Amino acid sequence: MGKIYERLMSDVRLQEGLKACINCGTCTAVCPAAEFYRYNPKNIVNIVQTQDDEEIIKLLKSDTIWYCGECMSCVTRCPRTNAPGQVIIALRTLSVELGYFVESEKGRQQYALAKVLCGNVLNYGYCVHPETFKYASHPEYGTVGKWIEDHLQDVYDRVGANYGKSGPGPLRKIARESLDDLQKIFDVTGGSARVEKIKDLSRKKAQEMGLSEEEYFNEVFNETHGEHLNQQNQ
Amino acid sequence: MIDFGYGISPSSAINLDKFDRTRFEELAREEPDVLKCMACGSCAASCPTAGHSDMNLRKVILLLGRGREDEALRMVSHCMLCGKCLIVCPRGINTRHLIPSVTKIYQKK
Amino acid sequence: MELTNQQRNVVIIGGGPAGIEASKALDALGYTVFLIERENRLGGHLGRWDRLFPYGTPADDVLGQMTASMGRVKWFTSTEVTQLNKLERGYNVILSNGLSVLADALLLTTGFTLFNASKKEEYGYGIYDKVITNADLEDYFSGIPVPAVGNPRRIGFVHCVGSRDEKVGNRYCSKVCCATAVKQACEIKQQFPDAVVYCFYMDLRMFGRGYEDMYLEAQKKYGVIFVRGRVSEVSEDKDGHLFVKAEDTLSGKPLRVTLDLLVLMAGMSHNRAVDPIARTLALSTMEDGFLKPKDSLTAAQASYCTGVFYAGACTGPKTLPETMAEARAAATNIHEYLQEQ
Amino acid sequence: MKDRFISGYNDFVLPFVIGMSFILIYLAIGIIRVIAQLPAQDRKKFFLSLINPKLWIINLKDIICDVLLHTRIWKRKPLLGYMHSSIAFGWFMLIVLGHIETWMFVPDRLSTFYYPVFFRFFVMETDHTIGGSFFFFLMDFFLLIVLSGVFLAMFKRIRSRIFGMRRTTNNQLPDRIAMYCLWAIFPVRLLAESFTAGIAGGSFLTRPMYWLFSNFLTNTYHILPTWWAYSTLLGTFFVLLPFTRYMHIPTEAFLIVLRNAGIKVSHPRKGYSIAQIYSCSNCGMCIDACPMMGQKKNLRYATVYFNRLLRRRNWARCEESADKCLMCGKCVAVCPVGVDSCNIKRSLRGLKAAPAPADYGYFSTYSLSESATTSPSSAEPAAGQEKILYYAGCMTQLTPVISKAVGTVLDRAGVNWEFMDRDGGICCGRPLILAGRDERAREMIRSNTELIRQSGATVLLLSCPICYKVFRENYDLKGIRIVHYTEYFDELVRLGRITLRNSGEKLVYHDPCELGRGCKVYKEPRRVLGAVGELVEAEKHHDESICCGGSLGSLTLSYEDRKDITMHSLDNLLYASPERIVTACPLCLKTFSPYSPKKVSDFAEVVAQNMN
Amino acid sequence: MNYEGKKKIWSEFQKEIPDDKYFYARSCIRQNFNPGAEQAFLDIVRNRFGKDFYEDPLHTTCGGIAYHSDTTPEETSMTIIARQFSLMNQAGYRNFVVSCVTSFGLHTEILQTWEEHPEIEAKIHELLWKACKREFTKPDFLMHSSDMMYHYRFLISEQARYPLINVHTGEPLKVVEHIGCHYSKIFPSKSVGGAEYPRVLAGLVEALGGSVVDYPERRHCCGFGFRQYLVKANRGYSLTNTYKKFESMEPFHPDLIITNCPGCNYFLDRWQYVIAETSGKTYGDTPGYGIPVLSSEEVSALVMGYDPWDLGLQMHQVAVEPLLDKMGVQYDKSRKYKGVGGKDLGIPASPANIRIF
Repeated sequence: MGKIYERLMSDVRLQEGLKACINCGTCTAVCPAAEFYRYNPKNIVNIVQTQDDEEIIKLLKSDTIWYCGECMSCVTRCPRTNAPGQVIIALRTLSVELGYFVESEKGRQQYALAKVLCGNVLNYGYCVHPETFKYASHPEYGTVGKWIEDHLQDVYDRVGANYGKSGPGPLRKIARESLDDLQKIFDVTGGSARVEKIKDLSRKKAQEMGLSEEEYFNEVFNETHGEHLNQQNQ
Repeated sequence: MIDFGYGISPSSAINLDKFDRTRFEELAREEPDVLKCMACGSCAASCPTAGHSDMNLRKVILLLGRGREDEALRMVSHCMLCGKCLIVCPRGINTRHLIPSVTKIYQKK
Repeated sequence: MELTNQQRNVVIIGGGPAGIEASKALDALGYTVFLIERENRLGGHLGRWDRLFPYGTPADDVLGQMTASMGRVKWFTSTEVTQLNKLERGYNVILSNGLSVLADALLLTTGFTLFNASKKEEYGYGIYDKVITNADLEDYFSGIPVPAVGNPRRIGFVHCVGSRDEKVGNRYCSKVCCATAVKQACEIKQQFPDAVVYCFYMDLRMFGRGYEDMYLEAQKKYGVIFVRGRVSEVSEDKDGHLFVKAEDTLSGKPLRVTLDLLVLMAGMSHNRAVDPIARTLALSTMEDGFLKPKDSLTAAQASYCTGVFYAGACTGPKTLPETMAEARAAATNIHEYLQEQ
Repeated sequence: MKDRFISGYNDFVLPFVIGMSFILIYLAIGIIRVIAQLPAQDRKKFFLSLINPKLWIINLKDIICDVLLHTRIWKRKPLLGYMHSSIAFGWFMLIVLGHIETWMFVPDRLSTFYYPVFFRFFVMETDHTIGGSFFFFLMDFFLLIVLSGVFLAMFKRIRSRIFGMRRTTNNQLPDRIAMYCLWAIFPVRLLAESFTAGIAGGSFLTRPMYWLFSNFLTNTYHILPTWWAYSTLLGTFFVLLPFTRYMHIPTEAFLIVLRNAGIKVSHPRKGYSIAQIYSCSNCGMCIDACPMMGQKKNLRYATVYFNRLLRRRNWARCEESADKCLMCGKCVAVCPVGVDSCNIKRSLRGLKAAPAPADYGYFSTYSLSESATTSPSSAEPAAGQEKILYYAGCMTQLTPVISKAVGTVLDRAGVNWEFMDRDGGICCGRPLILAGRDERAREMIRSNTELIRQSGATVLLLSCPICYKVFRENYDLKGIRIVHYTEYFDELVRLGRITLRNSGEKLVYHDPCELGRGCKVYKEPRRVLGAVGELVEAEKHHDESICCGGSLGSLTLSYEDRKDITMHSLDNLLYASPERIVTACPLCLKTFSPYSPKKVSDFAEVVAQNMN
Repeated sequence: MNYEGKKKIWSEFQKEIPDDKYFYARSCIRQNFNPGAEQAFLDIVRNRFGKDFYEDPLHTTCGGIAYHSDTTPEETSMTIIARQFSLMNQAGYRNFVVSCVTSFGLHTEILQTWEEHPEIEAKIHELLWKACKREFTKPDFLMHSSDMMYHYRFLISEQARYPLINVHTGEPLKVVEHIGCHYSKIFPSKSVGGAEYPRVLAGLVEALGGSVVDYPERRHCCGFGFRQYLVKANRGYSLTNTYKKFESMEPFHPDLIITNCPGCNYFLDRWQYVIAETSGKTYGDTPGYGIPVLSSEEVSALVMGYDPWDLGLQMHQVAVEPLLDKMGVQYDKSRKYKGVGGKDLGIPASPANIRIF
């Protein structure tokens, strides 16, 4: 048993999520990612199960672990009460902690995600917020979405949202007191450190790739280079 | 049509409903042994191309039986016909002759 | 005071193959044997099966042979144990037919119950019309109408339903389902030669003499297609066909197939009817509910309770020959026990 | 002795003349076609051979030995040999003597080629001379020889076992007609000559016959019809010839010339192969020789029938037959004509194989094993010292006992060696060649050659005869000695680099097909094994040894059929009750081991066990 | 399809749902895209049924999306949720109801983890104290808003003005239910009806007069996949999975899709637009329109006679008008895209292949 494996096993999600896999494939059978990406949750569980550090590190540095959509459909079906989805979360956590995420194209996307999502949480108290959710980067928001964006306050007012105002209600402005609480929670629980780590390592990677921070953001957010899809060549 | 910058991808799943078994059945007529495979993997394990190419006879048989013919033929093109698989097959399948039969049946379109 | 064998009573609970075989053996040794069966006929699950693997022997023939001569065995069908008291020596067994027997030894041959396949909700047994169980298919083979069968072109067999499954509390392998599935796959191919038959398995446990040949025949003669992957989900399409999702684990790819009939190989669960007896006599059970023998290797027929013995599937999944052998072993054990008394 | 007729002609010669003309034209066209179909290179070889006096001598010798005297059959089955040579040589002598008589007594008739054949009809005996009587004696003598042969041939049809043949070819209709013609020709000739013996004279055979017949045949009306019959039989035989097995009579000589010119099979039904298949006498020697014939159902795959199918261009069945063949080479070894059927089958496989795209790009990922650093005796070789590269091959990978034993022996001998494919390697290419895919094998040959050159080795040591054959025949490794371990170990023993002790164990040596018949290595392994134990021979050995059944030569032989061959081969090996079977091929070892009642060992293993 | 079989399964997945007194936590996605649904929910439970549902303006996101995008440690979400519980305690409530399915799943998972690993809960007490000087006790009951709609389904049907019945044919509307994955797939026992045949929406639909359509890919994820949608480079994943569902439900011609998850609601709606605009294909009964996708709150409110534009159904890309017409809902077409007091806000651009009104 390797050190990396031991470290993984200290994660409660892995303890709960990985008993002993019997390779029955019920997880892969229903996995939305397995039909789309070159991905097979059963294989991942199997690699972790080998307890082979070398293989696990390869996994942590690969695109593979970033293909999962965390829908947890696999959890329902496993006859051994494993939770491949939870195993993935633990692997991703470790990949970030060990700084391996910048080694893979999909892992590097953590930069965009951390920046936007943690920014939203800490700045607005929401995971998603109209100030950062823009039609430009979300064209599927549709013509209606564009219309909403163009008449933000009016539309929200019309449907009874409390956009940007104090007091209760949808999209109310979260009080400073609450935002401070969130910041402190991030600080004491390692959330801030995690975000900083992602940003630091990403900046280094950006430099290495010869990109500015903004270019790096656009790169990881928009671009696909490697072969990720699992289409059959027929 | 709008270009959203992403699109729908076809599923990678094996869809047996869409698998026309005619050619596989032709193969099974020519090489009835192909039905005897129990996927033990002895052939793939002993194959001299193992570790050097993606040739895997167990998978070739499987993929042909699932309608993934292109993939199987790609693997088959790496075969050196050395016959090691023939020696190790516990089910006595004439694995070596399977290769030319596969190419013969699947080459003609 | 020395008692003759005939003056000693042995009560056997469960009139399946184990009970029948043990009762005959004990009868031959001269004991007075009472065989109690809850159903209205002897034979247990064997009575519901059409033909037996691996050679396709008709179950009726086997059962007929077994019950042809029951000797002096006093057997009661449609009878249950209503009360059971431990005495200083032996047990007082009161039956639903009013009979009260002072038993010097008790043999439990209570067998198993077939896993309730509707518990595997994702397979839709009891919901989707075209999903049936191995037992239903045996009914069909025996000539009992099973409308779900119809005239199928695509048939699937799902192994390990209710076995090797912690979610339903059965971690064990039911042992007989693989062979049964392969047997049934061949039989259904005989009935519908043009049908495509798939077996979805995790491991094919063809451990017995002749089983591997049966597997080979299924592949070569009948062209049964074996897919290594547990069915994950079954749903019904607009026309009532079954849409099955599994992984073809040998190629590592998700697999989809539409079927006209899906047969669930329901495994063996412990027989809940034995629970009250186990409680009364404080018999040990295992976490999955099966009775726990004193020692699975050296005292497989003995319980922790003096004078109580086990044979057959009450201690875990068994094949028919194993059950019969255990029954004969239990008879010998009981004989030894009674001679020492 | 002088002409009986001024014209020197009678109508009855017409059938003969027509038949003879037909066959001569047919042969001429056939020969031209064969030569035209030869690849340019081979054609050149052929013409060069015609101006080479040395080859002329060889050709002559071969033709006399093989075509007339059938020495090869003599060696194997004397009675059968006598049967063949009596007819062939006897007939040949009758023709020669007929010409000599004509030349001596009526030299001006030599220009009509029927005259010497019907000599006795056209001449009358004018006076008794010693010379004349001598020729009469010779003619009767050779006629008797031919007749004895014909009698044996008739008898063989009924009782082939007496000739040492368990099975004989089943004949087709033209064959049968031609055969009856052949059987009839000489008795009729005897009759015809006997009837004219009163006029033309005769010797110990014809003259008494004449007296016998003249007792009840008072007139001479029967003379002409008999000669008519004789001529007609000859004519019929010649016309039928191209469509029968007897075509081998004229073709074989041509085949010998082509073979001695160094021509090889390149197409299953063009050029050289035509000469080969028409040279097949359908004698059926190959039927008993074939290891597949243990099962009745395989009879149809016998080489003789393959040749016949090939003549008829029945491609589908030819292909089936070719794919089934083990390529053990035994039918070639026993063939009195030396038809190279294995190579014809190989070329047919190549011709009929589906064109399959091969992708061998991955060959570049193979490298030499790092054994240079792991082998204890792999220090830099001193100048002039040989450096051995051991190539185990695919099959030896499945029998590590061999490569281990080879290593032990080499280390003991203090040889500087390297293991080329310890971690696996590229196939030698022989299996592909056996499958008729020479062009695909070339890629393997190229890649392996590169690796071998890279190693700087001076000797390439092989433990697998399959590899050995291809390395010897198809690789261009100038400057590198290619040697099989049986030969090499024999050399080590003789040089005293290893010494052996004799355990007294009773050993039988199995000649692997590719090593024995394939590469003619017979004596080296026996010499070594003779030194470590008591060597006994199998019932059939050397070039008659029986294939183990595992051969890669067969493409379609089923597992069950192979097993039958293995059992048969084992029976043969256990003939002299040996304690152990020794083979020198990993495939034989792997094939025998599961079924042999006696221990089966590899040659290297036995050597390693018995080194001092 | 055997309904009795389903009923048997439902009987095994019963969930105890307290009738009243809840602390309400909002959903980030719903507030952004369908805020009207939350307002309708509160209005229905408070004003129509007279129940006590409290919303504290100080509550925040649970951080679930950030957590499932693997940007924050589990402790962070645990502590944020602990803070929400603390707010609940402060307000004197013991029952917690969340509007978001991701939240519901995360809350359930965290409560389960604390149950099995008390040391982790202890650590969170510590962390929350350190960060906010707060204490908390866990709620007695955790509900998702769709659980509440299910629980009140008969109250809703009592007040139904426009049941889920096609007014033209008198037939029940064919309704496809889509359950957010995190509602029951992780902990089937914490849901109404389990993971395979969830009862929560089916029960509501049946109570409101509709008939539930079961199609092969019913259980398949909508394809959100967190990072698979949020990062544009991955978005094909999301689209492809929704596409698969629509292809599978197509032969059933559903009139309406009902969801309990704010995210699914948004994706099933917007991806129909993308599929139409990239391939020209639309689904559903009415050519050129899509299948309206509404949340359980929106459906309930609509049935109870709420004005569709007050509800904010104009914020859906797929037009709801064909559905409203089938239900016989009275509505003012012209007011659809108007602001407060009829303020003219223009109208959204009309897509090429799918109609928006």
